[in-house]
Amino acid sequence: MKDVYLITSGPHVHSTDSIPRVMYSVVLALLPAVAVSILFFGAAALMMYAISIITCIAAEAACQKIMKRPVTVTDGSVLITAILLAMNLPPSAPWWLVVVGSLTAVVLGKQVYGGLGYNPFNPVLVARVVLLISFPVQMTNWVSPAPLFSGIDMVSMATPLGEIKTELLTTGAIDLARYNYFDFTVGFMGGSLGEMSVIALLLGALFLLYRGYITWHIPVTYIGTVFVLTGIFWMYDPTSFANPVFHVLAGGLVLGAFFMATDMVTTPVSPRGMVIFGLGCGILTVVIRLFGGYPEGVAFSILLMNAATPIIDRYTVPRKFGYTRPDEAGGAS
Amino acid sequence: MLSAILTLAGLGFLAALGLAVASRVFYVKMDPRVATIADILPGANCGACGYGGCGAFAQAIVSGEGKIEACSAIDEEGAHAIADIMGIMYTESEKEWAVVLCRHTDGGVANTFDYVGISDCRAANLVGGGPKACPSACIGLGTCAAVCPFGAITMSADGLPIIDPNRCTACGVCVAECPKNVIVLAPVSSAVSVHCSSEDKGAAVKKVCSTGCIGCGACVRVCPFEAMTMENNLAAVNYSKCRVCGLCVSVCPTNAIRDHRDELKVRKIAVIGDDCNGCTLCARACPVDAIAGNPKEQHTVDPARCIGCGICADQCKRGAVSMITVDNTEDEASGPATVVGGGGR
Amino acid sequence: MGHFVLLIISAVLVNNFVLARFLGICPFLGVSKKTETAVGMSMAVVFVMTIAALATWLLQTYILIPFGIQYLQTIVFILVIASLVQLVEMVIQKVSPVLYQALGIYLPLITTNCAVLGVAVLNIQKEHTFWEAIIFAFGASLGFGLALVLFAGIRERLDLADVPKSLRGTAIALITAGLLSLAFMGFAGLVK
Amino acid sequence: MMGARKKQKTYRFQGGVHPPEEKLTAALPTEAMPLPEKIYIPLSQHIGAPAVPVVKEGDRVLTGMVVAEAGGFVSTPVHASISGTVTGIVDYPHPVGRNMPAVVVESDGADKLDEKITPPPDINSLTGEEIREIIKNAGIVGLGGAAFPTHVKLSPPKDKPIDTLIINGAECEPYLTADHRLMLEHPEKVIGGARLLAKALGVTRVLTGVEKNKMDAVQALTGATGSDVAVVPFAVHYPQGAEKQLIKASVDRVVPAGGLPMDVGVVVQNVGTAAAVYDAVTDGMPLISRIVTVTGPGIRTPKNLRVRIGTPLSEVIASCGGLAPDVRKVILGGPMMGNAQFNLQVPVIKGTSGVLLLTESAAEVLQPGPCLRCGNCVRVCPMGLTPLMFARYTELGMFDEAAEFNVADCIECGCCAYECPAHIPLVQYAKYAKAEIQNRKRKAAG
Repeated sequence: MKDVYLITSGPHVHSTDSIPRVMYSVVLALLPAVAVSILFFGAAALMMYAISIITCIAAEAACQKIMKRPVTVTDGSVLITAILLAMNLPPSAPWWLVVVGSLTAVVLGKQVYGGLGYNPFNPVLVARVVLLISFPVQMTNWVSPAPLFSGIDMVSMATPLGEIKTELLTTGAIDLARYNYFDFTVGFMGGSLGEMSVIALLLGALFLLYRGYITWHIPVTYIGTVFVLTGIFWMYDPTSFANPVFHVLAGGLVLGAFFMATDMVTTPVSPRGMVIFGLGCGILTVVIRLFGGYPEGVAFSILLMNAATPIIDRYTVPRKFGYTRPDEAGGAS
Repeated sequence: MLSAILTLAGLGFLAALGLAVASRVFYVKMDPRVATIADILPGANCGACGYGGCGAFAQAIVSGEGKIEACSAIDEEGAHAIADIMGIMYTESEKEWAVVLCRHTDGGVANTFDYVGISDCRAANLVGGGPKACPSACIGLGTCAAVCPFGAITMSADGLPIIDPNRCTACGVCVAECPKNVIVLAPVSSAVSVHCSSEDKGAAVKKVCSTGCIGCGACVRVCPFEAMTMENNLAAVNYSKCRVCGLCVSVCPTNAIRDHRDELKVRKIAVIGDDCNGCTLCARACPVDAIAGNPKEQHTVDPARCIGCGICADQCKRGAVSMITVDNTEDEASGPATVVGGGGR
Repeated sequence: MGHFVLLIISAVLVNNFVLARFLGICPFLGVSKKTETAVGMSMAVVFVMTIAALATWLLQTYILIPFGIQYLQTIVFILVIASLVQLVEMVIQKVSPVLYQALGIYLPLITTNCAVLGVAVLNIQKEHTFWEAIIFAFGASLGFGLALVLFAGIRERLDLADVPKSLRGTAIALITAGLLSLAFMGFAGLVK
Repeated sequence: MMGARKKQKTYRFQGGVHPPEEKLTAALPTEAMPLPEKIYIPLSQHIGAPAVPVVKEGDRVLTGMVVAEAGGFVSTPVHASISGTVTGIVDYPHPVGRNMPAVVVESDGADKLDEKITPPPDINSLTGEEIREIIKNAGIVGLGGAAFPTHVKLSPPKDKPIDTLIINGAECEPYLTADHRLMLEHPEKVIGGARLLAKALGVTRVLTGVEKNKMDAVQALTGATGSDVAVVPFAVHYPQGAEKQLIKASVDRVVPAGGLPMDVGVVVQNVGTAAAVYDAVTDGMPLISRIVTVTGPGIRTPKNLRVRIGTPLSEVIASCGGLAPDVRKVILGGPMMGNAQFNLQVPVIKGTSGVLLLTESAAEVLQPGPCLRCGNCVRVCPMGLTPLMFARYTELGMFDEAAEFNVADCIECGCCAYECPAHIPLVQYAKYAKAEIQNRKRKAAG
């Protein structure tokens, strides 16, 4: 191609952003929480991550081969799905549960819609909900953290959210005194692999915020809404409703708010839409947690708001520069 | 039992009464023929008729404003069915197909730059008129194939649209969307086209393309029917005069004029019947000396030489020469052409 | 009052007619291609369902039961629903021909929409009072509308997606409807 | 007196990006380029009707002589930029990407100035009307790149009173330094031109906006101005120099969608235009040359050059030491909004602010991926649009839907495509959609 110049439409310079860069940044941001889970659950956790990563990548590559499309497993997006999926499973999950979840996430959640960018629902949450409904026993068999090299055996236990739900149903009141918020924050909270440590999650989230790959709108409104709403109920009746700090720290709220409710593909694009999305997630989570049958509502809430995203987007198209609504015309300087 | 009968009857009566009143109040005139006609129409919504889709066209036909002929995609059976519904006449229009008047792949048209961007001719045309060295050349990004509602266009590996005459309905969508205007509709029966759209001077064309029209005028001179015209250095076929003899094809020095008779299965040859009295008029008129025979004896046509121009048929005072359609596509090399159908001229 | 609120929540979210009871799937798939049409259809269904519930409840209570002819329930209900749908159809055709065109065959099909008959029958089965019946029907139709509009939004976005050829159209719509139904299962247990 | 002026407040406009500035040539004084042997003066160098030639083959022309008259009100004359012989009016490569008619003048090497070019007897007594006439006859157009005839901008309709003139010295495009050098080297011309423009418009409020990465230019201008022309430093934020954004940032007025600056009582002129106006009025000199930044990794010696209009790019490049071996992309203008060229024969025209040469590595070809809906394009769009939507609709050929997302309001600044992690050519989609929507309208109209 000597003497022939390249012609493209402008702009002729580009920021350093690219899809792999975005995706691997998210992977990087997940690593602290991954590390904590491996620390606490040892080889079992490591195994789960390995199975989900291998299955997800293989499933994505296979789908793309079948559809005769370019294989894009190296762009990092499937890696995020794999890691988040493992994080959404209980540490005691058998290998086949991980495999079924991975296949569901990649095939049903993503590839049937044409792959990255086109799926209406968060693939990880689709998988989590499918598993939760299909295999309720395996999906709610929680074990206590058993730190690596500590010699402690994993014993069966309930998640804090599950515990208070049962307690409320059986005794009509709840007692939060046994919970130590320090454990929640650092990583002794029972629950899914990724829910262990709020600090580790926040560390990653701060990195993403700093890099600009997520914005504050969804996580802040989401967690804020949960805090305020649970606060109102707690003030109304502290014996049957847990306090807002408990609700924010317990369960998958932090993981969901920063890493799944911020999934670009399945959430609104405009800041206004994001705020509505966060509000909706918050309200639904509180409703499900406090009044619903499931102790945890994060996954369902985000999925439901994913479904509402096209409608939100439709009504939150940014106002274009210089556009005045007919009823405002004349008022402008 | 009685109460049951009375209840149902009473209810039925009440509902009927309510609906009867409502149908008065909310009466809207609807012509059932619209739906029937819409069902018959091809449903491709190609817009060739000039209306916003088949439904709107059906409405237009019923209102008497739309003509069935405007639909290029409908088959004859459907057209007649609509004509019957409406009680009007349907006159079949000359069948047309879309022809790409560019062969940049054969002509070796180079790229003046590397284009990277939206893979659509209309978008590429906005960037310096597309990368092809010939400003009139097909850009080759396949916009026509993408917009064709009938899947009649495929792109060759090196970027030239190939039109399937069996699928093309001459709806004209590709013609309208091609930014270089290299696609035109041409009658299927006149299967000769000048495959070049450049109005540049011959030297300029030669520089960028080996199969472009250089405006030499050889075709104009050879045409026995004055069907070739030369305007702005570009030859064009006047389809109302063209008799599809293919002489222009043979004289064109750059092979810009091409013959699609076999592809379209419209190749004709002359056959001389028993009525021939050997007057020799045909033999003398034949531009390619394909007719032989002694005077006063029945003449014969050499099918290998006959170009199907039909001059002999015009000359014959006894109507002894008929033009028949032949199919050469099967096996061109061996044996005489198979006769697929008759038809005089 | 709180009772009615729970009834509505139950009908809209927990026992959503489309996504939890799987009633009214035909119009749910048929008219969810465009949001505007979905909104129009939802309004038509809200009207038909509520009025049908009202009429059928009255018929059941004051005619069928007193005369002991409950076995006529299905045919009587269908008669009422069919007449109502006819009426709505005429009104829409008069008021908004565009919507009429867009709804097409699905408008008369509300007649056979099992959701409408379902509401009427459920009202009797659950021994709802008059107001409960109306609130329940209203909630159920709102739930139908919510599911329809959400689904229409998603389908409009799917039009822009690069869905594999073999899955385009109804296939992907059904998969999506399934996933939406899964999401609605989160409301399980909300109302006992 | 200078200290008495209060600090001018600036405002923010929505969106925008901050690409690396790459002002390689900021410290290089402007050099006059040696005269080319032949110049090719396109008849269409401005928005509006092409000029109509008044010379023919064989005519002798002097520098500054009119070779083509304005072809209408929205049009300007073009002048010979060297003295010599007209060798023809031919179709010649043009920066728009196709051949356009151009007057070819072969230099006699003398560069003899037309003796009719003389300063007016008394500059101060000129009326606004007379200034406008001089500007019109001097062939002055917006030198920022859009090349809109300046006299047209100076003739607002009666019902649009103008109260503010903004002189645009933002030069927010990366790489370009032509305006920067002009403000440094000839602040008196910029300020003088601003005063003349203000007089032509009859306004008293005049602002000169400069991005803060050019504080030396701010100082130079401040030194040259009195109390009448305010010099305002702006944040370094692309596209600060776009008209509507500059107006928002400097006087906090919002030009209505689809409207013009005059709708809010403002006229914006580039600093180069102001200097050209100054030359035209004080010396009678028509627009025959301009400063062009020749820059980028693909040129051996980046320079700021004063180039005669009509000089082929190849000669401009030659006078900057020639091309680096692996040049891949040649861009007229800046990297954000400039147009890539494939033919080095194209001439420098009035709107050519720079020649940017990118090498193989700098002109990286980015393959587009699927849209992630990250919303970057929405956040950075200074016009408040939703590029991801109109791009996808355009890709699918759904132009009506693209129009609903206001693609027509796109100013093609390139912020969205700059930030898009999926490397989708959003600006090209916008241009394509606009052209197609226009086409369809035209066809529908018959």
